[in-house]
Amino acid sequence: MKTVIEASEAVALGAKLSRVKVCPMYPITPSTHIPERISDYIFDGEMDAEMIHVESEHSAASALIGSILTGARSFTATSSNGFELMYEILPILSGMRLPAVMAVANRAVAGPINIWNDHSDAVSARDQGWVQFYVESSQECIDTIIQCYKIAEDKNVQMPVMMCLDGFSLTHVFENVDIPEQKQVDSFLPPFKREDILDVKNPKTFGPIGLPDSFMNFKKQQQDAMINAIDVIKKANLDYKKLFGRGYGDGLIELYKMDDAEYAILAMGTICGTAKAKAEELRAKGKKVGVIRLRSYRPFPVEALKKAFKKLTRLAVLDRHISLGSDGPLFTEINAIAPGLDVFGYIAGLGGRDVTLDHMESVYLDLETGKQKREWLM
Amino acid sequence: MKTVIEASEAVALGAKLSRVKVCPMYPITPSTHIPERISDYIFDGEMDAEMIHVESEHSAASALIGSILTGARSFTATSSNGFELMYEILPILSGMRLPAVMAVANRAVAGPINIWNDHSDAVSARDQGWVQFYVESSQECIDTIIQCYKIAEDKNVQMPVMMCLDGFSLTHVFENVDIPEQKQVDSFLPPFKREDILDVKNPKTFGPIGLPDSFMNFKKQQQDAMINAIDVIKKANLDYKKLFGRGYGDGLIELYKMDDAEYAILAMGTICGTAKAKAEELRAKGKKVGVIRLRSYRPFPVEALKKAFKKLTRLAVLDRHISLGSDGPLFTEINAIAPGLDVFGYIAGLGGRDVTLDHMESVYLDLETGKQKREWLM
Amino acid sequence: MKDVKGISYDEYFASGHRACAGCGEALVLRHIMKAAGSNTIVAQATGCMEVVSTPYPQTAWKVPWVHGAFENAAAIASGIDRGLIAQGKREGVNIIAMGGDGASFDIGFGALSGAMERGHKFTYIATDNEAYMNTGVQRSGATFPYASTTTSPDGKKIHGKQEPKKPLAFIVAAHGLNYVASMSPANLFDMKKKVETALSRNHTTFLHAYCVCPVGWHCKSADTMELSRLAIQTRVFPLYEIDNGVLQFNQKVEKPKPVKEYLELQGRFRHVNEEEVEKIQKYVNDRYDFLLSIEGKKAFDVLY
Amino acid sequence: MKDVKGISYDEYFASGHRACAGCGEALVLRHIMKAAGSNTIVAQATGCMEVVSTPYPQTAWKVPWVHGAFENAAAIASGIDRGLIAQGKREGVNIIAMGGDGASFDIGFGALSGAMERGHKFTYIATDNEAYMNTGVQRSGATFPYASTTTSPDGKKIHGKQEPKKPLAFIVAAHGLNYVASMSPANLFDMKKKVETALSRNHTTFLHAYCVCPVGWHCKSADTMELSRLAIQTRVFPLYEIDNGVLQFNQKVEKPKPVKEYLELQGRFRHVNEEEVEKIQKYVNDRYDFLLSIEGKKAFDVLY
Amino acid sequence: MTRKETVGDVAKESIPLNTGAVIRTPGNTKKYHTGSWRTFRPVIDQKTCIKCGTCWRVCPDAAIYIDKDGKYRINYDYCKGCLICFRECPVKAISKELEQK
Amino acid sequence: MTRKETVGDVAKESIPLNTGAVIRTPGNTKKYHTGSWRTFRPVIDQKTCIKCGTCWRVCPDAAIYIDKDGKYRINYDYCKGCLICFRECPVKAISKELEQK
Amino acid sequence: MVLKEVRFHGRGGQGAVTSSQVLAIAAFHDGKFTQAFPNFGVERTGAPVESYTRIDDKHINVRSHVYSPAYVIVLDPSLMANVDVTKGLKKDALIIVNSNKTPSELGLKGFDAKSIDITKVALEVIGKPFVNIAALGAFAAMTGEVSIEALNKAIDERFAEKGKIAGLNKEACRVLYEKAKGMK
Amino acid sequence: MVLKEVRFHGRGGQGAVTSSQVLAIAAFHDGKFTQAFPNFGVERTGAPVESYTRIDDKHINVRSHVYSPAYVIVLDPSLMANVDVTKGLKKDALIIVNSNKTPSELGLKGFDAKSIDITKVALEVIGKPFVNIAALGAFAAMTGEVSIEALNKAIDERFAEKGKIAGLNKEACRVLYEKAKGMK
Ligand SMILES: Cc1ncc(C[n+]2csc(CCOP(=O)(O)OP(=O)(O)O)c2C)c(N)n1
Ligand SMILES: Cc1ncc(C[n+]2csc(CCOP(=O)(O)OP(=O)(O)O)c2C)c(N)n1
Ligand code: SF4
Ligand code: SF4
Ligand code: SF4
Ligand code: SF4
Ligand code: SF4
Ligand code: SF4
Ligand SMILES: [Mg+2]
Ligand SMILES: [Mg+2]
Repeated sequence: MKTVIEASEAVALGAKLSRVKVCPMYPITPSTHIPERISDYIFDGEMDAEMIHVESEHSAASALIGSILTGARSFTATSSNGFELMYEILPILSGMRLPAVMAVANRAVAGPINIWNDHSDAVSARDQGWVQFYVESSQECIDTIIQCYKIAEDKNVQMPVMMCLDGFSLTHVFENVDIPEQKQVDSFLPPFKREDILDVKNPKTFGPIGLPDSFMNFKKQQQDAMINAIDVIKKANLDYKKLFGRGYGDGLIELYKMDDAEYAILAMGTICGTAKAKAEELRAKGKKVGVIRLRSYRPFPVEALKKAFKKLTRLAVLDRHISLGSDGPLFTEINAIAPGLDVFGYIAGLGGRDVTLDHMESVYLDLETGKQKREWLM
Repeated sequence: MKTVIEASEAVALGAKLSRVKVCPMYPITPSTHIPERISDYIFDGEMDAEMIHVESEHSAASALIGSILTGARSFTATSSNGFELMYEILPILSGMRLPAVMAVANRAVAGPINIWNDHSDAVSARDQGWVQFYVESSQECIDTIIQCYKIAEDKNVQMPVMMCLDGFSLTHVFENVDIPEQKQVDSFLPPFKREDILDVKNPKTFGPIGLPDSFMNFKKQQQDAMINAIDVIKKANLDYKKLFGRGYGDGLIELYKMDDAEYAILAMGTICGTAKAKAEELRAKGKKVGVIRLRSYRPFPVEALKKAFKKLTRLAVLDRHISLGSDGPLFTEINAIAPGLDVFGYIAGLGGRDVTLDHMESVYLDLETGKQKREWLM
Repeated sequence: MKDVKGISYDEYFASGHRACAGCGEALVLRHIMKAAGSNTIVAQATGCMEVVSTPYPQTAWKVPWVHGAFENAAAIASGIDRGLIAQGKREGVNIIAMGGDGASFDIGFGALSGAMERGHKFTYIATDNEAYMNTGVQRSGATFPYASTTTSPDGKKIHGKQEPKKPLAFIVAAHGLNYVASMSPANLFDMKKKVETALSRNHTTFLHAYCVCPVGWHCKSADTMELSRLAIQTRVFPLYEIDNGVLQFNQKVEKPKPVKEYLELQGRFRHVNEEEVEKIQKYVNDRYDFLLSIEGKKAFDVLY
Repeated sequence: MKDVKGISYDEYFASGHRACAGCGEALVLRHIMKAAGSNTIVAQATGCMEVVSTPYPQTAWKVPWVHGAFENAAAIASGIDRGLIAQGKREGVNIIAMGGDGASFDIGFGALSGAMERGHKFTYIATDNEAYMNTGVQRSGATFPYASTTTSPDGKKIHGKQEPKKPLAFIVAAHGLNYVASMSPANLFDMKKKVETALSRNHTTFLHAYCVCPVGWHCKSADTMELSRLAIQTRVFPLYEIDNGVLQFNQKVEKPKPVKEYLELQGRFRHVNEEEVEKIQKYVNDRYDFLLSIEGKKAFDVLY
Repeated sequence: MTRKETVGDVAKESIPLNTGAVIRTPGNTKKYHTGSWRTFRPVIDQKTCIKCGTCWRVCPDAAIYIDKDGKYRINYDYCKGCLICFRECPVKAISKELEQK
Repeated sequence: MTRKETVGDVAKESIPLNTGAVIRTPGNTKKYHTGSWRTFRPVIDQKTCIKCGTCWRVCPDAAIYIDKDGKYRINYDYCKGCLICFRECPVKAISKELEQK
Repeated sequence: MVLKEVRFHGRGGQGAVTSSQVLAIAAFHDGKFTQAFPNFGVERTGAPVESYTRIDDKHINVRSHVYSPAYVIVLDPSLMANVDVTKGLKKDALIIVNSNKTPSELGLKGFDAKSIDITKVALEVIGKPFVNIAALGAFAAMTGEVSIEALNKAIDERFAEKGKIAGLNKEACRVLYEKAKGMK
Repeated sequence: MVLKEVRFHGRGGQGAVTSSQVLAIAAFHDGKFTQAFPNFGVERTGAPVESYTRIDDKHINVRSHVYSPAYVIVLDPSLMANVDVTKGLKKDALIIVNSNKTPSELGLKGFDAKSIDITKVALEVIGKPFVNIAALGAFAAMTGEVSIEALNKAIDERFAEKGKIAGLNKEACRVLYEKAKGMK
C-alpha cells in the first residue's frame, strides 16, 4: 500500500510485518518514535507481541538474549548513549549467535551531550559482530528490517543485525512509502525456527565460559559467518526484489551514476541522497561524477567496493564519525583496501551539523581540482 | 628501589607515586590485583586517598567525573566486560576533557565469556578520545602510569589516558622493577591543578548540551588535542628518561633491531617481547629482522610509523582483536598509511590463545618467503 | 533582600531556562535551590531540567553544576563527595544529586542504590513527573497506573499503564537511610524545611518531589499548582517524612477528595472508564491505608 | 527413587562441577534445583557458580540454563518470561534468575529492580557469600561489617569493611513483592518449601540464600554446615519469610549464641578486636530487634 | 582548515568554544528572553494586590520580582504566560490578556 | 587456513565447536572427575551408619549416593574431600583418611 | 516540476509539524513525492519552531535542511518579533502570514508576502484557534501546489481517529481556500 | 647463562604460585632477571595448578607460556595420577618430586627425576605440611640456580608481615638444602 509515513513508523511496520514477538525497548531521542509506534500496535491489539518496558538499554539488549532463546523473534531500537549502554551486550549477542534485529537511529554520542545525527554510535561498534546496514530512505527502512531477519536467521549467518538510520534526518521524515503486504512478507520471511532454545524437554546450556582452547575458534566461526553474510545479503536483496520489485544495489553497495564516473563520493546513510542530488546537478553540467553508497558496512564488502573503484580517478570518503587520535574510520578502511586510488577524506556532519548541497559541491570540486584532500566540512 | 613485584603492583605503585587522591574501583579479572593493592595502601594508611567501592564500572567511570571535577587526581582500573560497561562514559570523560587515568588489564570481551588476554576491550574503544598506551613490562607499567598523568593533564592535551597491559601475561607476572623515588616523581609530576572545577565560590556549569552549532567544533578541538598529544608524549618520555634513565623508544613507538631490518613484526603489548626474543635468535642466524612495538595506539603516530617502515621490505602486523566482518584493526590502519608496503596480517592470541616463539618464527618465515600473507595464528 | 515570607529571594536557577510554560519541575527546582543556597554543588541527570537549563553556551545555573549522563547522577555525586573529602574541602558544602523519575526510578536506580549502600553524604532528589518527558512522554516505573503515555497508550486492547507506581521512597528507606521525605510545590515551606533537613544529615538522604508536567499530563499550564494541591487532597501524593525510620505525615488528609477530581483535569487519564476509576481509587486508598498503618512507628530499619 | 526423606533424589546440578571443596554456594544450588525440578529454566549471572559449572564444552546443568553477563540475569529472565508468554509456552515452566551477592546486591540490582517493577513472574535467588568470590574475595555491598576482603583488608588504619550489610531483602520487599524469604543450608527442608512457594506465585519473588565460602571466609571446608547453623543461632542470618507483607520467623532464636562464636571460625574476622566484636554484636542485635518489632504485622506494602 | 566558516543554518554568531564545553558565566540564560513564547500576558493590578507573594513563589520562571517600592512586578522578558500566577492569586489581582503582535 | 593445528598447551583433544558455544549434553561435567582434588578421603562405616541421609544431603558435590541395597556410598570420582559429611554425620560413621599416591 | 520547498513557522505545541505532514500527505494524493520533517531542536511548548515540506514529481534525493524555500507559512505572526521568517528566501518566494495586518504593516517589505486571517476563520469554524491545518487551505489556493481534494483526503487520513476534528479542519480549509483563491 | 625455566605443580591453595614468586625474588637477589607467573586458569582450591619461574642474566623478553622447562617441581605427587608432569620436557630436564617414593616407583622412568620427602621435613620443622617454600631449599641445592642466602632473603621479604612463618620456612629450606646437597 502506497502512503506517506514517518521513517520511524516504517521501521515499526517492518517489525510488525516480520511478525516480531517480543520488543524490549527503552526510549531515547531520536529513536523514540519506533517504540511508540510499536506500543500503539500492541496496545491496540494489532500486533501480537510483548512489549517489555525495560528500565535501561542494557536490560533491553539482555532481554533479547532471553526472548530469542525461547524461540521468539525479537526486536529493539535505540540511539547514541542508549546504544552505548548496550555495548557490553552487543558482542554477547553475536557471540551467542542470536539473530537479534535492532534499529539504530544514529545520533552523536556524548559528550557534550547532543541529540542530533552522526554515526558515532553505531560506527564505533563496528567490531562487535553485528551486521550493520545504513539506509537512505523510509522505503529502505521497511524493506530492510524484513531483510534483516532473513539474513540474521540464515543458518550460514546466525548473527545479529542492526539497521542504522539517520536520526531526525530520516527517523523524523515523512515520505512516500510502499508498505508491503503481510502475505508477501510471510512468503519472503518464514516463521522463526531455532533448534537451540531454552526448552525444559531438551535442556541445553547457553553462554558457558570459552576457554583459551576454543575461544579463538569461536571467533573464527563468527568471522566466517560474517563473510558468509555477504552472499546472504546479496541473495536477500535479490529475492526481495523479485517479490516486491525493490532492491538496493547488490544489497551491499549502491552505485549512482557510476558507470563512467571519474570522481565519486562514498558515504553511508542519508547524506548519500544529498550527494546524489548534487551529482545529478553536476551531471547535467557534463561532469562525470557519481555516488557510492555503502549499505553494508559490516560485513565490509571489499570485493564489491574494489570493483566499484576500478574506473575512478579520485574518490572522496565522507565520515560522519572520527576515531579521535586517528582518522575517519571509513576513510581508513577504504584506504586500506584501495592502495592505488587517490582517496580524499572528509569529516562531515558531526552532532547534527547539516551536510548540504554546497558541501557536496565543494567536495566534487576538490576531487576535480585535487588541491584539497582532507577537510572537516564545517 | 630495585625489587621483584607483580605488574599489577607496579601499576598500583604508579598511582600511589602519582599521589592519586580518589580511586573509584570495581573488581574484574585480571585487573583485580590493582584495586587490591591500592586498597592495601589506603587501608594501611600508606596512601592518602579515597577508595570508592562503586557498585559497577559504569559508576566507577562516572565517579571519576565527579572526583576530577573537584580537582582531585583520580585513577581506576578495569578489564573486558567491566571496560565495556564503562563504554558510555568513556567519550563523556574525553568530551569533558577530564584527565582521568585508567589501567586496562586487557582481556577478551564476551561472548563467550573468557577471562584471558587479548586486546578486544581497549582496541574496540579506539574512537572514544582516550590516549591509549600498550605496555610490555612491569617496569614500563610503573613508569607509564606516572607519565599518563603528565600527558593527560598537559594543557595542550587535557584528555583521559588509558594504559593497557596484557591481562595475566603481564598483570600476574612478577618481575624485576626499579621503583622510582617519590621525590623524583614529585619533581616530574607536579600536583594536579585545574582551573575549571566545581567550586561554590566560582560556580561553573559542566556537561551542558552541545548543539549542532558547536558540537562539531568541540570534536575538532578534541582531535587537535589528540594530535597535540603526540609531541607531549614524546616530551614526557624524554623528560622521564632524563630523570630516571628509562625511556620507551620515542614514547610513541619502540624499535628493536630495526636499523637495518628488512622484515619486521609490528604489534602491541607483551607479544612484542616474544617477537623480540625470536628476532634476537634469528639475528644470530643472520636474518635481518626486527620488531616495531606500537606503544601509543591513540594518538596513532603516523609519521613515526612511516619513518620506521622506510627501509622495510615486508611488514607483519599482529592483531589481538578482529573487527568482525572486516579485519584486524591495526592491520587495516597500517595498510591505510603505508600504501607502498607489503603488509602481512595476522590475527593472534584471542581469548588467551598463547602467542609463542614458534608463532613468531612462522611469521618471520612468512615474511621471508612471502607465500602466506594472512593467517589466524591458532 | 534575603527572605520573602520565609523563602529566600535569591534565585539559583535563573530565568531564561527553556522549560515549557507552567513546568512543575522547573518550579520545584527553583525552590530546591532557594532552600539549598549558594554553597551547593548539583549533579543532575539527563532529562528535561538538564536540557532546558544548559544549552551551551548558556546556563541557568548559578551554583556549580555538572551533568554526565542519564543514569549516573548518584555516581557522579559519590565522586564529588570523595573528591572533596580527599582534599579536605568537604565541610560546608551541600551536594545534591538530582534526576527525573526516569533517571531515579528506572535507569539510574542501580547507581543510586550503590551510593546509598556506601552511605555517601549527599541528598538525592527525584523530581517525579511520572514519565520520560524529555524524550516525549514515555512510560516510566513512576507513571501512575492507567495513565496513557506514548509507550503505554490508551489503546483499543490495553488502556494505559498496567503496573502500579514503583514505591521508590519506601525502597530507598529500606536501604537504611535516616531521612526520606516526599514534597510538593503545593507546600513550598514544607519543601524548604525538607531540603534543609536532608542536607543537614551525615549520610545519603532522599527526597521525592511531585512535579506536574502540563505537556505530558495534557493539563493546562495554569493548573500546575491546582494539581499539586489536588494530589495531596486526594491522597494521590501524600506528604510525609521518614525520619530515623519513623513515618510522619506532614499534611494528613482526613477527608480525601475523590481521585476522580484529580484525574479529570488531565488528558492522560481521559480514557479511563468508571471501572478503572474505581480501581485507581482503590489503589490510592490501599496505599494510604498502608501509610496510616505504619504512621508513627519504627517501620524501617535505620543503618546510617 | 523420587524422594529421600522429603528431598528429591534427582540432581540437576551435576557432580563434576569445579566449585571448591566444601562450597556452600554449590550446596545451595544443588538444593534449589532439587526443589525447583526439571521444568525449570535458569538464568545465571557471572560468578563462581557460573564459572565452575560451565567450562565449555562441559556443563553441570541438567535444566535449560543461560548465562549472559554479570549484571543482567534478571533482564534475561524478563526476556524469557515474555518470550514464553508471546508463544503461549509460559504455563508450567519455572523461571529462576540467580546471582551471587555481587551480582544481586550491587551491579545487577538495577536490572532486578526494573524486573520487579514490571512484575515478571520469576523467582530471583541471591546466593550470598558476602563478597565477590569469583574474582578473589573483594568487598561487596553484602559483605559483613568488619570482614576483611581483598579490597577492604584488615589494614593498619582501617580494619575491614566499614559499612553495614545492604539490607537487600527489605529493599526488595519494599518493591511490593508478595513473597520474599531468607534461606540457609542449615535448614534444607525450609529451603525446599521456600523455593516451591516462591515459584508458585504469579509475580516476581525473591529468595536470599546464605552461602558459606570456605575460601573467601578463610574457614575450614568442613565447617560449611556448622557456620550455616551458627549464623542462625547467633541471629546473624535469621530465617524468615515475608508473605504478603507480613514477616514471620521460620526458626526463631530465643537464646542467641554470642556472635563471637561465629566470628571465631572465620579468618576474615581474625583481626577484629574486642571493641569491634561488641560493635558487631550490637549491629546483629539491632537488626534482629527490628525484625522482632515488625514480626507478624503488615510491614510492607504489597503491590503484586 | 575550513574554507567556509559555516554552511547552512548554524553558527550565525560565533560561539565561544571553552575547552570541554564548560560554561563560566553562571545564570547567563538571563540573556535568553522567553517572553516571546507567551500567548497570554498576566497583568498585575497593583491596587488589588495584597502583596502576599504567592505569584512570586509559584512562578516556574522566576519572572516576578519585587520592585524597590515593594510592589510585585512581572518581568515580561521571561514570563512565558503559563498563567499559574493568574490562577493562584488569592485576590484575583492578576488578569490575563492575549498577546498581540 | 591453519598450518599447525595447535601450538602450545591448548586443544590437546579436539573440542566440538557448537555454533554459539551451546552445550547440548546436560550434566556432562560428570566426565570430569574432581576426586583427584581430594587430600582427605571420607570413608563410611556401613555398620555404624544409621541411614539418616545427612551426608547425602550436605554434600556440595552430590558425591554420595544410595546403592541398590539402600546403603549410602561415596563416589570417589567426585568427592573433593571437603569433609562436611564427616563433620555432619550424627553417629560419626564417617572417618577421614589421608589420600595417598 | 522542480523540487518545491515549504517552511512553516509556528510555536512548539501549535501543530506546525502536523501542517507540514498533512501537506506532504496531500501532495502524495496528488501523485507527488514528498518529504515532511520538523526542525530538529530541543524546543519546548511555546518556543518558536520550524517545519518543512518538500514536494516533487520524482523521488526526492536531497536530505539536508531546507535553506531557501519557495514558500513560507507563518502560523503565528507574534513570532516575527524574534524569528526572521525571511531568512534564506529568494526574491520570488511567497510568504503567507496568518494575520489581519498587511504584510507591510508586518514589516515584510520587499517580499512577495500575503496575509490572511486564519485565526479568525479557525475560531469561527473550529471554535478554537487551531490554525495549522486551516492554513493549508490558504496555501493550496495561493500556490496551487496541492489540490483541495487531496488536502481533504490527507486531513481525513491524518485525523482518522478523531472524526470530528477532521471535519472541522476540512471546513476551515475550504473557507480559507475560497477566501484565498482570489489572492493567488 | 641461558634462560632457565622452572615449572611448579601443585594444587589450588597449596602455594605453588608463591613458590614461583619466592624463587624469582631469590634469583633477583642473586642479581638475576626473572619472571614468575601462574598458569592463568579458573581453577578452584584443590584443583591441579601450575606456576612458573624464568631466570636469566639479562632482561627477559619472551612472554609466552612455559613449554619446555629445565626444571619441574612437583609439590604434591598425588597430582601425578591426573597431570602429566613431564609434558614438554626435554631429556635433560630435572624433575624434583616431593615424595618418599623413588622416581621409578612414581613412574618417572626415562627422566632425570629426584624425589625428596619435603612433606616430612615440613611437618617436622613447620609443624604443618607447608611444602611450597621448603621445596625451594631442595631446588637450590639440586640445581645451584639460586643461592640459599638469596632464598632466605626472599623468604624474609615475602613473609615480612608474618614473622614466624618466615623463620620456619627458612629453617625448612635449610634442612632440605642440606639434605639435597648430596643429590646434586
Ligand atoms: C542511556 C540513555 N538512555 C536514554 C536516554 C534518553 N533520555 C534522555 S532524558 C530521558 C527521559 C528523562 O525522563 P525523566 O528522568 O523522568 O526526566 P524528565 O525529562 O521527565 O524530567 C531519556 C529517556 C539517555 N540520554 N541515555
Ligand atoms: C561488568 C562486569 N564487571 C565485573 C565482572 C567481574 N566479575 C565476574 S564474577 C564477579 C564476582 C561475582 O561475585 P558474586 O556475584 O558475589 O558471586 P560469587 O562469585 O561470590 O559467587 C566479578 C566481579 C564482570 N564479569 N562483568
Ligand atoms: S515537558 Fe514537562 S517536565 Fe519537561 S520542561 Fe515541559 S513541562 Fe517541564
Ligand atoms: S570461591 Fe567460594 S563460592 Fe567460589 S567456588 Fe570456591 S568456595 Fe564456592
Ligand atoms: S504567567 Fe507564569 S511565567 Fe508568567 S509570571 Fe505568571 S507564573 Fe510566571
Ligand atoms: S499573588 Fe496576587 S495578591 Fe499576591 S502578590 Fe501576587 S498579585 Fe499580589
Ligand atoms: S567429603 Fe565433601 S565432597 Fe566428599 S562426600 Fe563428603 S561432603 Fe561430599
Ligand atoms: S550421615 Fe552418617 S549416619 Fe547418616 S547416612 Fe551418612 S554415614 Fe550414615
Ligand atoms: Mg520524568
Ligand atoms: Mg559472592
